[in-house]
Amino acid sequence: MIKILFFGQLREVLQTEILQLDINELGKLPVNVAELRVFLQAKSELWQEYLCSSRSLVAVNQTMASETNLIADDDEVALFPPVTGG
Amino acid sequence: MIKILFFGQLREVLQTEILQLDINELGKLPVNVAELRVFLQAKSELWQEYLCSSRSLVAVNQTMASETNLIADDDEVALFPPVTGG
Amino acid sequence: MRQNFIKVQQQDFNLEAEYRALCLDNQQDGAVVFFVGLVRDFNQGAEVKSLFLEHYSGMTEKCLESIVVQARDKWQLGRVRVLHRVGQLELGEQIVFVGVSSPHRKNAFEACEFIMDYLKTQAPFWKKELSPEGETWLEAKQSDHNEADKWGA
Amino acid sequence: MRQNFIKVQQQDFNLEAEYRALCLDNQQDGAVVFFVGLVRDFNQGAEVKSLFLEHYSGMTEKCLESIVVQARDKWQLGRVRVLHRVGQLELGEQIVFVGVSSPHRKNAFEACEFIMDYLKTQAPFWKKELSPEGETWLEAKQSDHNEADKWGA
Repeated sequence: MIKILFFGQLREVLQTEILQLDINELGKLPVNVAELRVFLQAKSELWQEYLCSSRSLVAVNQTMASETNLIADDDEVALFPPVTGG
Repeated sequence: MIKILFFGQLREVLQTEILQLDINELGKLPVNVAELRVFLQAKSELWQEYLCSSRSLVAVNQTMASETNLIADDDEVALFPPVTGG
Repeated sequence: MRQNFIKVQQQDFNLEAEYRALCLDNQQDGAVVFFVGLVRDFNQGAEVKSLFLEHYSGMTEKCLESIVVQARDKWQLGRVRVLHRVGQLELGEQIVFVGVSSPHRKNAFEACEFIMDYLKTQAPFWKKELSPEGETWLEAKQSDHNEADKWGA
Repeated sequence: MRQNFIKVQQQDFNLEAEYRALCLDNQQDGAVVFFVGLVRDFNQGAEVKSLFLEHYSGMTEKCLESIVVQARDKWQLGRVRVLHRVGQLELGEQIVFVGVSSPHRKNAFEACEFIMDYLKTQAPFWKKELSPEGETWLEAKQSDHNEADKWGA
């Protein structure tokens, strides 16, 4: 299973805090960040809009990830808007 | 009269804290910072050494002055080593 | 005394205590630079009454730790303390503290600024402004990214 | 609350009080940067036990005032506080405080650094180190002048 966490506005708009996903549901393996985005974006127009790479960042196992980062089973993936701390 | 103040190592080495000088003693008028230096440097070898422009800065009326700054009667002149505050 | 202290917390912090922690039994560092960020009412329009700060617990601490490690690679630093608050914060409250001690003034200044620049663009915090008109998530500012980029990541 | 506060004094200063003076009833400035300089034992060799700080009373205050005016010309600043101690200071004691508040983080950082750079090279203070081997007047450092020059006087 992959654990997918949502933060900030993304969590609120998508009304999702956490999602458990069987990695085999993603079809082809290995799978990267860009492909996970496409899979999640298929859920609805809202997901389509908010999960595009210009509106959301991705961390894999609590480290910022790029679109080509591979995702393995048991990974913790997080999706969130550009950060605004400080 | 010109009031000439000495600070830091200059005050200690020259054993002079303050000097009152009749501006007419300086010979030609108007007189500038460089000419005042030369006048004071004539006092002794120690004054010669410590009052050269590489070892001492000059302020006129509490503002940093250059060598060509003119000095007028009643001015407050100060001679001191490069500053080391902070 | 630990050389790095990094903490994400709801409760307020005390500047004097942070300062003491940077200086106490520290004979080497003649320069201390701090930054404190406070809740102000001009962020992106509207009359801000308070902020809500959310973070990604676990990743935040890792990320701040990594920023401090990067700062230590670039500058000679003594102690580094980073505190960031989360939860609801009212107008005037303290949000973030970064304190750096160093034998060298420039190192302390640059490292403190670097840590703030990276924290702003990398650490997983999100701010929501609460005003009489409602709630608004803050948008990331391009200027913050420009500042972070200048350190040549 | 005065926007500029500049003081040369023998007695110690309290960081918490300075911080409060920068923040109290200040709704505009979300960023506060401080610098504190302390007596350390590595200045120019020898085992420094204490420092003696002399200054040119009258000119010092004028000079610091002028540095703060220059900083305000360059950056958008809220409050600026500069405190510098004189007389005999022991190892570990505070020497100088520069605190700057601003709506903008970068402005606060740059102004604080600028004020320190200029203070180091322009304000008429002189330090004598007192060590078991005797008294030594500190030499000005070229690096301090290089730092000050970078602001394009």
